[in-house]
Amino acid sequence: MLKCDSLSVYYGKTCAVHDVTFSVPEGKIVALVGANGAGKSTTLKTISGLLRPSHGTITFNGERIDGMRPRDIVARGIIHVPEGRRIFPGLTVRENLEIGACLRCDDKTSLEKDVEHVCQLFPQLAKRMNQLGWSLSGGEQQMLAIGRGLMAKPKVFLLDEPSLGLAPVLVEKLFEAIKQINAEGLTILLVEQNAYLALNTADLAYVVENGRTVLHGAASDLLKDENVKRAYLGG
Amino acid sequence: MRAILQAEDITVRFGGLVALNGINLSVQEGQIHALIGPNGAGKTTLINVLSNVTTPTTGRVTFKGEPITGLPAHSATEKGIGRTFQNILLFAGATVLENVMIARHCRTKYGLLEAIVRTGNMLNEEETVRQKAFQELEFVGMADKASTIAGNLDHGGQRLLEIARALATEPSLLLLDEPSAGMNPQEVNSLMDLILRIRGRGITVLLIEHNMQLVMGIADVVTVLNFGEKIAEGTPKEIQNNKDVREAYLGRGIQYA
Amino acid sequence: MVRRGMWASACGPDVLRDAGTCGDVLCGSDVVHWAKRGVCMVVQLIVNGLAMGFIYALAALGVVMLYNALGIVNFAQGEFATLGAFIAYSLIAEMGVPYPLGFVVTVLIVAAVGVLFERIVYRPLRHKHFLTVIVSTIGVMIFFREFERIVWKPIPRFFPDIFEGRLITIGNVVIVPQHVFIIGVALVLMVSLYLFLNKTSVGAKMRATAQDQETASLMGVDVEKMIVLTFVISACLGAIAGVLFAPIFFITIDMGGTVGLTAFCASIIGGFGSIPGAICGALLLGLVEVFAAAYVSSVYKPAVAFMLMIAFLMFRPRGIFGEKVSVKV
Amino acid sequence: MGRRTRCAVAVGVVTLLAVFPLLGVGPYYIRLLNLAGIYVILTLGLNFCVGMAGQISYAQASFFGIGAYASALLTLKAGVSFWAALPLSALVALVFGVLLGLPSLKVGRYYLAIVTIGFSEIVRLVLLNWKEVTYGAEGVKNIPVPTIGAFTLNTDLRYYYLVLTIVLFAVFVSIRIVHSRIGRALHAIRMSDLAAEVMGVNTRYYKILAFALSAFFGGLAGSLIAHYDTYLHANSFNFMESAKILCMLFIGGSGSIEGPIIGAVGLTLLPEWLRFLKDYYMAIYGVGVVLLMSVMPSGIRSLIPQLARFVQRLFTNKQRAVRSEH
Repeated sequence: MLKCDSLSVYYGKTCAVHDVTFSVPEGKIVALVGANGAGKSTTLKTISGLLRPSHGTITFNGERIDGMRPRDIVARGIIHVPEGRRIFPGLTVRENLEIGACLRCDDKTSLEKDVEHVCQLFPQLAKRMNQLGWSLSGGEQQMLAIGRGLMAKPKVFLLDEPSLGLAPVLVEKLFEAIKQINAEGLTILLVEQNAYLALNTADLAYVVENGRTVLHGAASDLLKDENVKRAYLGG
Repeated sequence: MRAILQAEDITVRFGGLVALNGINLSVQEGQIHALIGPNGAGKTTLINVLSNVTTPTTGRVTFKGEPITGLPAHSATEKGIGRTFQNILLFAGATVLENVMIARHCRTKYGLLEAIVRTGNMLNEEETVRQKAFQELEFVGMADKASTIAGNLDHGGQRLLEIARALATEPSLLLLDEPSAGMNPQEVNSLMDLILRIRGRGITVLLIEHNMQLVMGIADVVTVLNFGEKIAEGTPKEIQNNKDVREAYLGRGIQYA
Repeated sequence: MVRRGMWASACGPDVLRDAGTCGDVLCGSDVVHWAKRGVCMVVQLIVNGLAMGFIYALAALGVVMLYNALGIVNFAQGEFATLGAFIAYSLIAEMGVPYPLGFVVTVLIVAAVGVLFERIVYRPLRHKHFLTVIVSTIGVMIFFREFERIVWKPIPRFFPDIFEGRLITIGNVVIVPQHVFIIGVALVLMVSLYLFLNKTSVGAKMRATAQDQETASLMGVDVEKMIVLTFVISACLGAIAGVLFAPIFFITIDMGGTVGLTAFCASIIGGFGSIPGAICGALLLGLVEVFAAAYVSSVYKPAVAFMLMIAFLMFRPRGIFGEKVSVKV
Repeated sequence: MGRRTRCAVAVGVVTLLAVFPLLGVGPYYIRLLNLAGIYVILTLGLNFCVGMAGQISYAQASFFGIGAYASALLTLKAGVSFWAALPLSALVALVFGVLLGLPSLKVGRYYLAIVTIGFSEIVRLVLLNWKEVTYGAEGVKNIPVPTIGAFTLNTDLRYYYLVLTIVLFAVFVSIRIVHSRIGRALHAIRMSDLAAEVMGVNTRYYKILAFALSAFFGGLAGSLIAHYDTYLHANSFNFMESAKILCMLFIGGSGSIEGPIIGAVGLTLLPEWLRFLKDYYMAIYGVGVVLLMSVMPSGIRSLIPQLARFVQRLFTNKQRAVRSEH
């Protein structure tokens, strides 16, 4: 469904992503695993159009999308939930959700239905609809960020470090929700530093080192891989 | 062995957020001490407190038996605490050599008038600055890049330059904030070697790291932070087998059906 | 070459002060108790001060919106006010266009200038060092001033009073209708701006863009368009402030500079980046200026705003409403 | 360039500057050169604060004014000779520089810009209204012209050598400071305040020092203008004057030595060459500043390396040609 082919991205003169190739099949959760600074987030930013690749192609359902404006990529149903949540601190929870749906020209009732849906997924948010974004706790902010992404009715979800700075309990809840969203038919590309968590959630995984994909396979196989264990699982 | 740095009951609050909650930390002289924990656990905040970039809400830090809490950051550097930054903070527009020369500032003394008149003392000091700066560049293996503009170095090079720059301040304690971020496995290997050589010079090292291979490979003591609290401390072996640590950080505890 | 003080002409004919003390003439002929006269003067001064305050508030809103959205301070902001005043003068006083129409056309023209400003000045400087941005906006300021000097000549113009010199008398209190008009228009504008930003989807998108451009673009918001819109609103607010201000003082090339810088001071006093803060700061400054001019000395009036601002920066750097700024390493 | 060549170039330039006005240049142009020299001192001063330490200041014209008034009043009212008033007025300005430097520790960037604008406005108003001391709006008249024994510096040409001496002093001091630990510290603060502090630079001290140096140079320039024009008015030292000096600095190229000199000399002489533009000059100037900042943010100075390479190529080609002849 979504394919990256020998992608390279430069920040000024430094190369952040170097020949990354992977594909995300429909309906699956695919994880990109690797250390901090390995180029995972850069890859996501390139897919969502924030950065331009200097080499390589990105195709979505057979259409080349590299170099498009973020708007046009969002319009095609690829939604990036950025690292660090990045909710709008001065907007209320409801406004945050509505911004997520800003490219859909839907009427109020269908919007309202989607807000309901997000509330079902994350009941904590329902109570906080009229609070400002910054007043939420870290976990709630992450839920809001995901909910905001869902409002756009995405086909592919790019999740960047959803567990960042969250308590283990919350992380567990969050990943259950992610699995549920996936079960409802949403394709997910997950970037996660906690390799153990990522491999336990994903169907397929790619290991990224220094801006290259060095290893890939079924997540369950990688979990058993000795090299992966040593480098990323601290075992 | 004695503690070179002692932090007692450090609490840092930003508005309503508690970044650090009553942390006690003691760094022994001549050791490599690693600080690990998930992102957002407060590791960088702790480093900021130790280098006097952030003033803690409560608590005190003593360095070589002398209280340093509340001093400006430059006097911590003068007293011998050097550091690097997680989000590389080089003087990007200056050359590699100039970057290291700036760090010699607190080890030189001549004043404005001496600079204008160019006294012998000033010229001597300048000569030493240049020599020492070159020495540090050689130490980290970057002498050949002395005249490169720092901003044009690759990621690994910038990290090394930060270390060289910190070393040029002649620290007795070096704080490294994620030195291996963005390095490839080979670079990480030579970084490990470099850190060992730094300790060999008699400099105590406190480092934040995510790369477990590095931490488990060279650290003498590991402290684990989670949510602004210290959840474990011990040798790398002990830490690896600690159940809390696995749950909070290494991630074994979270199971899915 | 005669170098003129930037604010020299603005503090010269102190019409405001005359309006403030006109109570002496109007109430004085009656046998009014001294204290009563004092009260009536205070009321008049309050109205004057609020009128000035609301003009500063409009300009300050423009400053704050631009700062929130783009993190830049436009030192040429006040020039939108001067430009607005001059254009309105030409349209209304010289060409005889009816006041309401002239007002609207003026604002539209200045809005167009705002769009040009965004395209020509702001875009190329987007990621440059803040010092470069500051110097560039000085360039813009010089250009505007010289442009006005060429078109309108350096002669102070007196904008016709739309109320034809009538005064409102309530008991012993005499109020200049223009002041009431200013307060009314400013209030209506502020309320509509509030509603626009908080109750419409475009407003929400604008606020989202101001808070986080990158994420807004990830949500499919047309960030470029929102930035242009911010410039347009900011320019319009400046222009409106200028047109409202024009009948109180002479229109001069230096006029906008005063309004613009006072607006900056107001937003700092209010807490930089806070919209309610900017409004409160501006009203406070308007009142303090008028009272200081009446009771202390009018000579230092142009410095009152700065002195108050410096006092705030020293003793309460967060301003009235500002949040604590923390440095991230 | 080796030490020798540098010395040779310096001696050459100084000789050229000293001899140049004797080659039949009209007094009007010498007056322009004198003004250019005074602006070079002002711009080099501002360079410490803005160019090197990165602290924005709209107050250079105020220091200019403070120096001018101090010098004029010292000679007129206290009977001090010009030669003592010159350094004294620079010191008076320096004290005000330190005063203005203090808030720069608390606020940065745009806030600092506004604080400095406020400072300069307050200074202007005080100079304009403190009648007992400053003669108020009338301005200071009949400021004595400097004399050396019986020799009076009463012509543009004679004053030229005084200005030249102070300019050379300013350039010399600037160069020496740039190439020292002080210059490095200031530069580090501009690049990253925090990194500089952590590398052991006392950023508070150096920020104040930067303001003090700026003010000192401003004071020197002020003293020179006071005894040259022999008349002062507070309104000359206004916001637009500061803006003009700031533009000179950035158009030439801030942070270097050659940049401020190019900017100050260029922008003083340019209006003379562009006289045909008449009233449009300043408007075009404004547009020019905007364009230059977006096209060449590091100023005209950034053309020098290209120019140097070009000259070098010409030179080497010639040498080669000479060699091949042999």
